[in-house]
Amino acid sequence: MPYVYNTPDDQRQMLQAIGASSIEELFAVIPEEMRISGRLDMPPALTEMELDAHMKRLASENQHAGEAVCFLGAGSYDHFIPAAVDAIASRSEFYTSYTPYQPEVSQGNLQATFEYQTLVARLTGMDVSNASVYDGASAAAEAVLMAISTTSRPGHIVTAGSVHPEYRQTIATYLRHLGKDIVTVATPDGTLRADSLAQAVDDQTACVLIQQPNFFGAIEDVETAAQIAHDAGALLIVIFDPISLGLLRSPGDCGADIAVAEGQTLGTPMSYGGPYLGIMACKKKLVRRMPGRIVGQTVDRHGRRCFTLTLQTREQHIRREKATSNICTNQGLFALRAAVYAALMGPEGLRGVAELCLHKACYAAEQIAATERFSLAFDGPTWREFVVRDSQGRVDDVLTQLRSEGILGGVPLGRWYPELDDCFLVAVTEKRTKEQIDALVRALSQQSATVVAPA
Amino acid sequence: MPYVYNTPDDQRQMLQAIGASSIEELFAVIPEEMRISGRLDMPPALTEMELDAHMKRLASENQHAGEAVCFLGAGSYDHFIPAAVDAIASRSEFYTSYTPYQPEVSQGNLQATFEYQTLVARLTGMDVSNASVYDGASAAAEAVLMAISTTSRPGHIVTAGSVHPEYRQTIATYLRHLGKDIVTVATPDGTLRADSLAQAVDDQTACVLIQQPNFFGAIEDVETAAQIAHDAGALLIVIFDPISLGLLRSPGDCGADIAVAEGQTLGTPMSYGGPYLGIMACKKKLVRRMPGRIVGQTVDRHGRRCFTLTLQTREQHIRREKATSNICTNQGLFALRAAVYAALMGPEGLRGVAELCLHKACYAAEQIAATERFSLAFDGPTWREFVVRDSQGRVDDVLTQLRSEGILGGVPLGRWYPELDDCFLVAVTEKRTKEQIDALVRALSQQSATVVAPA
Amino acid sequence: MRNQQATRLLFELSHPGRRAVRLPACDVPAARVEDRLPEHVLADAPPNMPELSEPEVIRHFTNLSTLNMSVDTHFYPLGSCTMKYNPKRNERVAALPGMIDVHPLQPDESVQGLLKLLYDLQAILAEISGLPAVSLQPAAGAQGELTALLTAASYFRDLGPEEAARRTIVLTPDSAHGTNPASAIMAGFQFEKIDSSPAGVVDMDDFRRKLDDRIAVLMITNPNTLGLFEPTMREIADAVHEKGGLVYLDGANMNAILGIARPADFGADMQHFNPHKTFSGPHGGGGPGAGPICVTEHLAPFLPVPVLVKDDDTYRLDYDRPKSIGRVRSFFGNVGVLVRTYAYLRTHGAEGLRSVSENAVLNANYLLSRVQSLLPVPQGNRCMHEFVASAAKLKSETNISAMDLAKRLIDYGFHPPTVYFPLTVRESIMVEPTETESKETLDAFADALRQIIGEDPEMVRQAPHTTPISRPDEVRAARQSVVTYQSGR
Amino acid sequence: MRNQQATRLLFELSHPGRRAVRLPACDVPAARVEDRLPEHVLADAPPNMPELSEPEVIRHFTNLSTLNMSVDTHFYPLGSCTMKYNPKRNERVAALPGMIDVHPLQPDESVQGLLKLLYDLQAILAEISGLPAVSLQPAAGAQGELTALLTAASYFRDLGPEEAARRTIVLTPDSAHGTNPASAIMAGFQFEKIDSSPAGVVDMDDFRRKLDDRIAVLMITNPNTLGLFEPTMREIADAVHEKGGLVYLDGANMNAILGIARPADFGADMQHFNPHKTFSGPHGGGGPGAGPICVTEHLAPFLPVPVLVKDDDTYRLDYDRPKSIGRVRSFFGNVGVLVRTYAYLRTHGAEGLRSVSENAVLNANYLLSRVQSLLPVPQGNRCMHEFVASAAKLKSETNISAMDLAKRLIDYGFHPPTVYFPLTVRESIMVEPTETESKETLDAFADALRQIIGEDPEMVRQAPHTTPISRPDEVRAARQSVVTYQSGR
Ligand SMILES: Cc1ncc(COP(=O)(O)O)c(C=O)c1O
Ligand SMILES: Cc1ncc(COP(=O)(O)O)c(C=O)c1O
Repeated sequence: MPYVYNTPDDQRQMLQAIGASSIEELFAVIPEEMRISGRLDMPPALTEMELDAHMKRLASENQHAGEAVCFLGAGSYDHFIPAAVDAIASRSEFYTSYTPYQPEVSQGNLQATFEYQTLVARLTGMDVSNASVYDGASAAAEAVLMAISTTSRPGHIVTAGSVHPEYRQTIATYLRHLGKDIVTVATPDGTLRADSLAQAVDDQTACVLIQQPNFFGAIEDVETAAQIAHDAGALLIVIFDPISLGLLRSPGDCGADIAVAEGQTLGTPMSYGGPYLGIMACKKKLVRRMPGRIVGQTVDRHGRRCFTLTLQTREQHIRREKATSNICTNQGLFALRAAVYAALMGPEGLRGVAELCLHKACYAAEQIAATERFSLAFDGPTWREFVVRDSQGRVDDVLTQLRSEGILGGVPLGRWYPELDDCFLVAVTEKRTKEQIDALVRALSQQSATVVAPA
Repeated sequence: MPYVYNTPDDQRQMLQAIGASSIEELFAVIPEEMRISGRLDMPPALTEMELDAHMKRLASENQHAGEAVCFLGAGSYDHFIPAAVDAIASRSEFYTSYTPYQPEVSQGNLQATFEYQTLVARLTGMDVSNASVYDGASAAAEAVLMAISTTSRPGHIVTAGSVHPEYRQTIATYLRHLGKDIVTVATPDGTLRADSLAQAVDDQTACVLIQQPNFFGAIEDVETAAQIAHDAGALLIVIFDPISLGLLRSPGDCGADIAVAEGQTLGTPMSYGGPYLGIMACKKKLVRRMPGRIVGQTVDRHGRRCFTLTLQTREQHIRREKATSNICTNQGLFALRAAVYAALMGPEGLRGVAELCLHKACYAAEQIAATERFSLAFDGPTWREFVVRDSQGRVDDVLTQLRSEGILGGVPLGRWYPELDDCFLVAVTEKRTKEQIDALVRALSQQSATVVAPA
Repeated sequence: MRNQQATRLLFELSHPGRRAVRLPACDVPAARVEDRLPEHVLADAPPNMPELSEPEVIRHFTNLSTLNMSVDTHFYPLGSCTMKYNPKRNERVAALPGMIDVHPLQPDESVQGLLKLLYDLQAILAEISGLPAVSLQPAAGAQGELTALLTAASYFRDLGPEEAARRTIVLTPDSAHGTNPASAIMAGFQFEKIDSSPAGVVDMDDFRRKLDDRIAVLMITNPNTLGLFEPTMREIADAVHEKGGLVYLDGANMNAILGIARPADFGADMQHFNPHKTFSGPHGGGGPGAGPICVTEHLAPFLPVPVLVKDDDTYRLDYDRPKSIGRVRSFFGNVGVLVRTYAYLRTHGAEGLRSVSENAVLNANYLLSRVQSLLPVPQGNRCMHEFVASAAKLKSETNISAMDLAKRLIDYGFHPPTVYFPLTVRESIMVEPTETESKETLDAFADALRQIIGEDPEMVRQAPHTTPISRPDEVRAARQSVVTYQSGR
Repeated sequence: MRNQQATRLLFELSHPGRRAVRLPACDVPAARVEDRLPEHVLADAPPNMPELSEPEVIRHFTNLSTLNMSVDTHFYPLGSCTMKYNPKRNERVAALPGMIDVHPLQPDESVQGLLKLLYDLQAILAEISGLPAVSLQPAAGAQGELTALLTAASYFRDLGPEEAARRTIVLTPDSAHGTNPASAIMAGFQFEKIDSSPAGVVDMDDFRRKLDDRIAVLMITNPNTLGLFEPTMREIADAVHEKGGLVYLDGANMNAILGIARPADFGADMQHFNPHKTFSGPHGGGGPGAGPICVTEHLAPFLPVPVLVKDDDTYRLDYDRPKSIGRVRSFFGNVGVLVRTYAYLRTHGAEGLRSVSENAVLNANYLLSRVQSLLPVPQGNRCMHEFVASAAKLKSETNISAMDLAKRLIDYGFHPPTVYFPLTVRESIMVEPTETESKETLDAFADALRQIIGEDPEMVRQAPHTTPISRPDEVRAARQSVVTYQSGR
């Protein structure tokens, strides 16, 4: 028996108090035929020492951004995380507590969440934020559900090809059995054209959903999209990037009704895709349609300011089948990380990171575009990320070669966009040095030089 | 300016309150000619992001026990440290506080130290422990000073060649200007012979200092040494290994008057030699001669049990030149780690680790002794560590070759023992697997096979 | 000795010009931002974030943390949440750079270690559940429910339009967790509930009344939220199957039956796990969790993409699943949580897991035996991993409610149990001690409860007395709805 | 809400049979222990350690931690201790496996990264101090003092037996820290003290009276423990040098003069640093620290072995130093502390360090300006990095002592300043705010002090009122001397 919390002697005493003769007896309510006769077939238990060695071995079989140079993006980014974020998130009062049902013993979590909500509201220019949902994609899906229930429109949802394809897939999955259609406006130029959008929207459209900067790293015209949506009586949902708001106008400022984001960039490690942070903010008038927990300020019985979960009648544990969503456990620890990150960065820090991303990505894009073999797939301004086209159309070979040189060079786009199967997406965060960018460009140039026989 | 705690505006307000026109003015008391005119000549400030990259680069230039297989010992050992130890030691209430001068706001540190003292006393079979000194070597030196002042004997200190040479050097340095002599009894067989010891001790001897298991990993006869020392009216100081006490009789049980140890093995990483933990325990009658802080139990003004620094009249901050030692800052955080480690291991865990060390080291010793080229330098029982002799006398080559195969194979003894310059010390902790030991033996066997031209 | 200055709101502590971070100088040729981005998309000013120094940030959040109770500091018998101890070893291995600094879109060849881990985790979960096909994608239990219901819906659709049109209802006992009905609606079903019997289990008459071929899925929590194993589980499952429906097991209470009974063996076609509960998460102050689901072979084609498969000795994400429901989130899943789950499962092994459940049930029954002399436990004197007591009688006699008891327990150094859930018991107090607590702690908890019941009711009604705040005005919170910082409020 | 069960002593929580750890099975052929070790050296039973589960251990120590004040939670103006904020970045880099899992006796070739770091650290310390030869070996400031004094003694011995016999005295101002006289005695010197003037600095008359050629070393703290820069520092040093003596600077107060004045420039031949203070240690609840020393070129041959040297591009430990004093501890030094020191110095740079001292001095002067309206600060209205106020007048008027003020400050959420040191000021209160505190915090501290002085003296004398315990009986502690757990006491 691995870890002894109660000894055989304790167990005997406890059984006696219960009036049972054995632990076995406590399970007698489970009919024999439903019980396992033998034992589970699984590998033998490791001790902590063995676990450490085992996990180090597994970890060593993964290339990671600490050793390889990471230019991957597409929704998850290798941004710098100050040590202070880890220090706070590893306070066990934060990470071993749970949803703050009892406010008297949860003011730490409640206040931190209230602060997180305020930070999100300020960053996005929206009125209210919830306490988090799972990730950017499910936040987008929840926003669409919100828009549907708010507008009560039976019609379709309009989105764009320049929105993260996995987010669109997620929305599609959420809507699959609700009888709603999704119209995806193609974006052959890498951004959404106003006329194409206007064509897709009609008076049955519940919402328009776009991404800024978009999946290709390019800058969309959010205001015009807002205009089009609002003119048709639809809501505008904007998927934003929190770091980009160090430079860009906020979704609220541009007319969004609901703003959602992947919050991973705010102090959360890449962790092969999760756990991340679904950020969700909206206009005040929509708050009662918002899913998830919300913390509100109030006073206690002595009149002292304090915080508590509020507006719970939206939630599944009160409203059950009438709830705005089924969400229960959310991403509390990552909302905390985001709050710590934002508090550390402050306005100047956030702007600084956004600027460094801009300049480094522009530099990388220019240099890559200057090679013989590679070019930029789209015109127009980009921020942290851009699409590279391989004139030889051998994206996998290129990336494999880069990887053997210790560079995670980009995300191939063919899986989602067959028409872009000669393209890959390159992201450049503030962590990338000129030296690293130059090494990428050099490696790509060398591949330009090599003449490859057609496959 | 790197980190802004107070802004230029704050500074202005503060200067105004002070009545100074500039910060410069506050330094006016320092005569001009003592002031630096320019600025310090040092590398430019790194940001946290740059520091991370810089330190990772430096760290990558060190071979470490996570990647190489470590058979090094000689006073510092690659034992397993449960994650729970790190979790507690990284609680910032522990590591960012200081000496518990104010008991009301230091009960955490005080109680943990009191527990540590109790654990040490129980482990060693002694009556009292202090709150720690710097490391094993300085603990040994302090013990010698204690013995000198206790016995008031003008004469010499007797120790053995089988005591850690760096500890003996430390003692020599501490005594250098105090006019005390050290007699080191040679140990050509790898352990201290009773007759040699008896010869060296006389009625002017202040103390006898031995190590168990000794520097060569071998088992000494502590009781006989105690007999000899006590018969001559000298004190016996035993340098013990905390983990070994999972199996061995305690110093107190064997007759030691003062017991000291390097506590690194109790949950402290190897850290290239420090910070470590100097453990020091003694008989009750010697407590007022003991250096360092001691925590005592008492009651507060409401009669509640509590803890406070006690017997402070021994200490430099009260007694100044009459103090038992000059020690002030000690190794508090590592005493805490040791307490957590001991609490996690419990009696069975400590015994288990000690047994695994014994069996693995014995296995390694047997296997190495079975090679053609290598043999054991000494007979007699050993615990975690043993001395290997290279019949070709090319210890450095052997170890260099092992290192190129990812094995830190042993510590060469020639630096301290010219007569053992064909020997190296091999330590095998519970972390070493049979596979790793077999790899070491295989690598040594291969070297046996290679015929090497004499250097 | 509390530092109340440090716990003012970040926005109150903010001071223009304070800086916690420094960024490196730009090492590439920089242009004016306006030359690189269109002016009309640029913000006029940096975002309105607070400005603090690093020590202020650390002191603020460190002091905030101390206002929480947590598993590491307190007994936390929050029913239905399995607040067990979270072994530190899991945290250590999950923080390895090779686990955490990995980008989700790295090619499979570059993450074989992680994929192997996740693949082996799938196998262990399948073994525990008895259901062979696994998706690790869902981000929490509730999303696991949704994913499984969408899987079921796709399955029925795949059976043809008629079947798809017929299967419109999800049936759930009234003691179910709120996520079950909410998930049903989100997945496009209608929702109907089954009454509980006075014994706290499914009322078989009501069940039979409601069972017909419109039922797509029966969602059942077993052991249920009262801590009772449904005695007619097999009968229920068989009946559903007979009508062509599917059985979904809400796995939130798996802590009671690990290695003892497998959901597949009592008729489940689908289930989720809550690794943040059963496999020691940790809970993260409200998350993250994960919600892996296991399903039968014939439901496997409908699981979300990608599916993690093994070809010979290499692991691969398979996106080519034409019948898949798609995906319910981006990327692979809450991998950080799953890595801890794997570590937990590997350090327990078969015997360890069985012992987890044995001791969880032993602890619950022991505490039940102590509590039932103080408060009625309407559903009998035996339970699985948790039990539900009722303060209804106490309330009618002394006007001490379940909530009052909960609040007063805080003063004794205990996190309160779950109160007012499940809804089927009046003034319910749902206690789940978990296996990682000692008998001494259980005794101390029962002693405290006994003592409280003897205390001055007025004093109890005003508890807690030892916390920084006491009894927030929730009505005001909802009415005024101050959900972001408003200076001066 | 405090968990008082968890903070009972480990030995009270212990329960036979509880187990927190599991060890791997022995994978090599095991024999009976008695077959491998002589029976007479074997213990009869395993050591008498407490037996607990991992959750119990974690809950115990986690709850204990919350009974401490610390820099991360509270303002901690403990004079002479430089309780500045410890940047988290230093902790992170010091924990890299390539820094921490390194054995002290690895060959130099295998630790070039670490040796480079330590070598560069030596250069920076030499630059700050102006003294070119560095030993990183001492484990704390006090051991730095001892090491330097032994170095001096060896130096004098090297000058010949006559000089060695003559140089018997260490001279130190009476405001010095207790470690100075204690170190002098340990190094084999006699100790004499110099009086302070009423202004709180060295009394030059007394100094001249005591200065003669028996003086081996003058130890001086500058800025001194009253926070004053010794105005006659140069004169003192010159006079000592003229008599053939050496000047030692106790560097505990370097936080005031980084990049502003270099000890070598005001006459020091030797100094130590306290990196756990000046370079943000952290303090570890009482340690570890480090005590690197810097000395002049002509004292260099006497420094402890090994000496870290650079040959071309490789770093090497040099043990071949015939005049060396030997060593004062095992292995290289408190490397873990030195790595943090290096990180601190490299993230500050020249300007950063100067700004540290500027702000440390500004903060101290600002707080002095606020405090001196409440309590007399006998040594003037300007200071360096700290100042010493006196509660003597308050005590005579209200019977509120320095200790009472200290205790009552706790209730306001502040760690008390140092009290009753230095000994040269009656009812002394030594306040060192450090540069990492904000003006708001300093204001709050001064406000609290003002408020306390107006409070009911009786209440103040019974403070603190908000701590788990208040005013331990120290006499009883010393008399009964219970220094290990005795069951039933
Ligand atoms: C019985 C039951 N079902 C479902 C859930 C939902 O799981 P999660 O919170 O992981 O989404 C919970 C958790 O609170 C639960 O207790
Ligand atoms: C002035 C002064 N000198 C010397 C020391 C001793 O330094 P350490 O505690 O590092 O041994 C101290 C520290 O308390 C001090 O304040």
